Amino acid sequence: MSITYLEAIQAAQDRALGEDDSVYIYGQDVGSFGGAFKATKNLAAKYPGRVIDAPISEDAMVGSAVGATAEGMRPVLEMQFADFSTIAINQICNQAATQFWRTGIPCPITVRLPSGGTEGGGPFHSQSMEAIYAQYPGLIVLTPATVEDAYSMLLEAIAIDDPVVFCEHKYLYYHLKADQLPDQNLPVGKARIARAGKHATVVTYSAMVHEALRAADELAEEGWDIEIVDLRSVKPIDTDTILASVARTGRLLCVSEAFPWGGVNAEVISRVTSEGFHLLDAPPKRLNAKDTPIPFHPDLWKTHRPASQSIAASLRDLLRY
Amino acid sequence: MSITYLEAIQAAQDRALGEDDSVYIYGQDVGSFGGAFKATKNLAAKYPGRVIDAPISEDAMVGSAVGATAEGMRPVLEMQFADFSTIAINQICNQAATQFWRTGIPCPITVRLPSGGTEGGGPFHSQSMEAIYAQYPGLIVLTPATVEDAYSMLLEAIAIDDPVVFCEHKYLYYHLKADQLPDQNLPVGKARIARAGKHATVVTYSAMVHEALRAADELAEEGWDIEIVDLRSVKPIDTDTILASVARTGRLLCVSEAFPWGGVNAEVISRVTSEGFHLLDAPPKRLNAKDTPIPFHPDLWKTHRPASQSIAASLRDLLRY
Amino acid sequence: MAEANIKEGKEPLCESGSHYQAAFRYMLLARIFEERTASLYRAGKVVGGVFMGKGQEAFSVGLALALDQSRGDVYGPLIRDQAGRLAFGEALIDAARTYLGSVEGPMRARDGNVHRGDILKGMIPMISHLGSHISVVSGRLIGKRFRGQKDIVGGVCLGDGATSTGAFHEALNQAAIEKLPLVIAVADNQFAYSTPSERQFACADLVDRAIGYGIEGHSVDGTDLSLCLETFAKATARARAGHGPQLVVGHLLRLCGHGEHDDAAYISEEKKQGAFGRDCIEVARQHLIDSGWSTSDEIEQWTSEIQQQVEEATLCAQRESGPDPFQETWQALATTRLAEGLIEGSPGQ
Amino acid sequence: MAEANIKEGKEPLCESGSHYQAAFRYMLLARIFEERTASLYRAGKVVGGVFMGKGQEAFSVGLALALDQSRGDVYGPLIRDQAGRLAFGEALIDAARTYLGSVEGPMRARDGNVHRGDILKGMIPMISHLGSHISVVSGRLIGKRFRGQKDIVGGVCLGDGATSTGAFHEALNQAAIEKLPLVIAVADNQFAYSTPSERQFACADLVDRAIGYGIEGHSVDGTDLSLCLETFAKATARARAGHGPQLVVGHLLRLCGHGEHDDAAYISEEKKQGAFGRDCIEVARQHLIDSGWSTSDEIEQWTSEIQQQVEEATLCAQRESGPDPFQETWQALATTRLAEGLIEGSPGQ
Ligand SMILES: Cc1ncc(C[n+]2csc(CCOP(=O)(O)OP(=O)(O)O)c2C)c(N)n1
Ligand SMILES: Cc1ncc(C[n+]2csc(CCOP(=O)(O)OP(=O)(O)O)c2C)c(N)n1
Ligand SMILES: [Mg+2]
Ligand SMILES: [Mg+2]
Repeated sequence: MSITYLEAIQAAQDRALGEDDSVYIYGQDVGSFGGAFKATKNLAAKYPGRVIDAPISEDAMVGSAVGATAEGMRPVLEMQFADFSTIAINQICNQAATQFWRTGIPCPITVRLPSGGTEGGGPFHSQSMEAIYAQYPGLIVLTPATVEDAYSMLLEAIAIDDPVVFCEHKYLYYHLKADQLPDQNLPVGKARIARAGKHATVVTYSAMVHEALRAADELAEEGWDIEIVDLRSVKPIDTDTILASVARTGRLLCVSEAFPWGGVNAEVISRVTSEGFHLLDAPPKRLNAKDTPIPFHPDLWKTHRPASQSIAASLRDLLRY
Repeated sequence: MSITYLEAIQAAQDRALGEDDSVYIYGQDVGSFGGAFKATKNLAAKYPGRVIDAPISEDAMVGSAVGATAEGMRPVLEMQFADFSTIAINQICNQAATQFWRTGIPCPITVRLPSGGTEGGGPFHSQSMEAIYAQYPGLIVLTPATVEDAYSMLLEAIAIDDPVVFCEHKYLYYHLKADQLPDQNLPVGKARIARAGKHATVVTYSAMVHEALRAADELAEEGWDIEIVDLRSVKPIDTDTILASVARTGRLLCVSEAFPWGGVNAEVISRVTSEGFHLLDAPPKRLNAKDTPIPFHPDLWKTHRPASQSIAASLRDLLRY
Repeated sequence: MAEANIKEGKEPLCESGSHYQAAFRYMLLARIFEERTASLYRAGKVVGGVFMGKGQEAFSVGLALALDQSRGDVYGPLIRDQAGRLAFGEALIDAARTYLGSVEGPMRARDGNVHRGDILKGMIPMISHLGSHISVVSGRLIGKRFRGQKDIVGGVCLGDGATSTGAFHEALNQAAIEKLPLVIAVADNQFAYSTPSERQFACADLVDRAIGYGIEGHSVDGTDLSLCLETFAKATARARAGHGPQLVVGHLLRLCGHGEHDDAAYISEEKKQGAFGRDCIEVARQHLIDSGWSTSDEIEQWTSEIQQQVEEATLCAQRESGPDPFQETWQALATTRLAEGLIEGSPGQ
Repeated sequence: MAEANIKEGKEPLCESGSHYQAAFRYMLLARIFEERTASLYRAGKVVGGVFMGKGQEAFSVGLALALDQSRGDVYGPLIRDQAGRLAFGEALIDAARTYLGSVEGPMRARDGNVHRGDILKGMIPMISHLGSHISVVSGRLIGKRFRGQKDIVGGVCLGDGATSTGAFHEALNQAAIEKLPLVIAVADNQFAYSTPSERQFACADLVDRAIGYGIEGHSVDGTDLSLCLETFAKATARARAGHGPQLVVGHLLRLCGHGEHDDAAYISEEKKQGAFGRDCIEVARQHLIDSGWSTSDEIEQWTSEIQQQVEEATLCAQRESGPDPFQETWQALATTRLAEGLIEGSPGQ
């Protein structure tokens, strides 16, 4: 058996619906159509009345989900693309995220954001919004990079009593395959050493983990041993695992597909330099997408986002220091 | 004559309306009422038809302003509170901010955000959203800390050919006074040394500049000379001025009223550690508001946000290193 | 408070004396409490702003009395619904505690005044962003439907200005598609802050929106308690019986400023003297007397009882302490193990 | 293309042969171009997705032909408005260039396919977020009003699904308050992607929304070119004459998948055979012949001319080069001095 990242997301939802009748799915075209990406394929038929087509009303989608949690439901929302979640951002960040703190009543919703760039996606079907959401108190923001994580973290997201923004990467949907779904996995909140190494640490997440792995392979041929930390969760961030890695390598490169101002890279660098300043043998570096909207044309897009080549180049710079 | 920060904002809009007939103002209650904070007081009468009450439709407010720029207009929008700009975030970040890059046609809108906390403001009338906007390519994000800057930077914002998010601090509206409005001032994009010093650098902006100044006074009595950099603009950030200051002091504390994950502090620390690593004699520090919604009760609110005491305490830590 | 047995039958007898009396007493309680709060505000004793429901009590109480908290009905009040909150079942002390910053209040001083609510008791704690609570009420109805709970109604309140929000539209359309038992009460008080209706919408009556959503609509003189009780009784009964969302638009005038900081100089004499400028409490008082359901003495008697009650609640709340920042958890997540140590305002410090 | 003098008078003679002919030829051009694009898509030669206007050409062209670019009218097309774009004045080569990734295209390969536009020529380059372009068109009308330009109309297109967005509501309400000369064309093609109308709205006809905004409404059989031309001529004339926004709802069926990746298996045979399932191009062709305005031979002749034209545009665009990342400015700001050196994806590196 071989299962894709996308199928893992479908399987996690299938299992959640099967195990807990308070779970329901709500999103545009998620019903009999199975969703724009087929992440809810077959689920409407298997769980009648619990996989529901929404109107093109992201604000009301999230608002109603917040209300349903007060009746003990655990809604899973699908945004058709992460980019469209701007329409729901008020309900996510001001309604859902503040509820527990304001009232003491938890708000267990999961908002799935098909995120990140693909060829020809263009400025409005390619965004990586994790750092927008991570800035708001009261949200958990997950960014799975593997089939196993897509599965186990989505299940955990649905079980968590807080609002979770689940950033699944569209580029990984079909590209990534695993032999089977995991029975057990690292819990949400723990980062994973995706590759052990000793000369430099790359801290990254989501699709960029795979670009970084390719860059590490390239550098391995040049004799460098690169450690790669897959954050898995960008809020919370597992600072301990990062610091331990930097303690081993003394060098840090952060890589993210998001826009360059602020975001996960800046947050990680701030933590490492505040808490592990003396661990660093070289200035920390970061690599992001460029500070323009995401280009439509593949040739521009490939240059706009970090990729194995630019990561390798940054690493060489870092190692040369 | 003595003029407040709020009056400076009114005066800048008055002057912009007077000098350029392509300027108009649009926002809830900005017309004959003069705005919730009176930032447009008297302007509707003085400039008939050009200071217009909007319905409670932030999305349409911004969308229509974008359209008007194509006819050569330079709209100035008032959000009643920064927090409500989440309703317009899609038009600001996806419509206005992408237009120049997509089409080559500039989009000169100014969106005024009455920002930041005041006593009893609570979770939805106190937010500091500069770092949310700064993450998006195509926007300029300004955060004036003085009466002079409120005036000159708003005038410049209106003149700039790009969409500007103008974060004016409500706490400064009445608290801050100047003798007169400036004829000349530093341009947008340049930071200002708000206080010269040699033992440590505080990089901050908006209302926190004044808290930092108070903390510096406190530390002066203990024999420490603190330099304070007022960013003025958080996108772009004047990295040169920051680095030059850190080169003088060797120590960096970043202070922001926004939530702690990411944001301006993380961005500044990332820049300084990447580009000026060797300048630092101690790990950089940062101080933000806490990672919860902004509390309603003044006693909680005062603890939630950084203030002169907590800044002074952080500085002592930093100097002790 | 007299808790008259007004919620027994499915269709309350609107024109019964006891029902009307109960409604009136909630209105009076709200009015007197808000006036007290306003004077405390002027004395600098209130945390945050004060937004009064003056002139809107009849409309507000009309919806709330048609709901039944004990059977699971849900209520989403907004800033001018002190009367409705009380009628739905809010304890006066909760209101007093919130305004006066007591940590014993339902929001524990973390959030304030009109934002209070009680999720477990079906009263939605509104956030400030107008219109965004409507879909939250809808979601509760969706949740109840999943849970197999029947004959439930959700009532939600808003002003004319809030109808201009995208959130209002998305929520109404969603409720219509889902045919939810939702009663949407729009208090058209002719102003949104300073903005008059003609700068807020262009239809003749906001009830004209109903047809565009395919839902039923009702328009009512919001200054007349009898009509309000009747209209909401009908609308709620229709919603309960499966006829889908009901849009109820009340015509009235805000008899105060937007908040207590606002003198509302922009409200013309003409509007004040206009059809909907009369005070619903005066109208109801007169009706009570004219119909022989009460005497002026009796009403005087209620008034002083209520004043007493308000005084006690206020004093009690004032005596309680405010929040202690050092006792705060400063934690926005329910899942403690995932809450980071961002307590010092900076990760890991 | 035959640029018939259809825009001379304020009220085009809808039932004149030349007007109808011109409209038909735009429809045909759009259809043939889109079919070519779809086949290039299947061959993997197109960048991004392909969304066709099949079945919607009559409605699309109806609005666009009622607008006059040269006098300053504004047009906000959406994803199924190839016909309207051409009729409004888009050069075919611009369309071809965008689909085929040529850097010579109006969006310089930075943005793609249906997002193209030309701000200076009054054609709005839509962003993907549905509904958000309506207020942009309104803003242009507001700008023109400030500039003293009179007798201008803005036309804006959307689908049934987009009416569920908050942006749609805010924009319509705003346009109504401002009494803007805006014609809102809603192509109700019975589906939003896979979602049927009954999951999208609950009113009988989306035109029922008009009254709630206080604007005029028109409902039309969108498969009948005559009716479309007539209705839009009327609506546009009313808008131009100062009667405020006009909501025009066209009833039709999407005769293709949502995009070319979608086989639309969810569209029932019943809908296809239903009242609005017929192909507007076939209907118009027949009308041309029946009314004696054209012969089948003539139409054949046009068809081959158009095929030729499409072939040329496609070939030309294919021969052009794509964008060169090293020639890109990678700068999102017009104000160069404020653009930071974030070019390497990292500040100052
Ligand atoms: C989305 C949003 N924009 C702006 C505001 C600021 N605001 C608070 S109350 C108000 C006026 C509300 O008017 P209306 O809905 O008619 O209610 P009323 O005050 O008349 O009861 C405004 C503009 C807000 N709360 N939410
Ligand atoms: C705000 C928003 N949410 C979701 C989408 C994804 N999306 C693109 S097209 C579409 C369906 C549109 O349906 P309709 O408006 O009826 O237009 P049609 O495709 O039928 O012409 C959806 C859901 C979007 N573009 N914008
Ligand atoms: Mg009102
Ligand atoms: Mg459609």
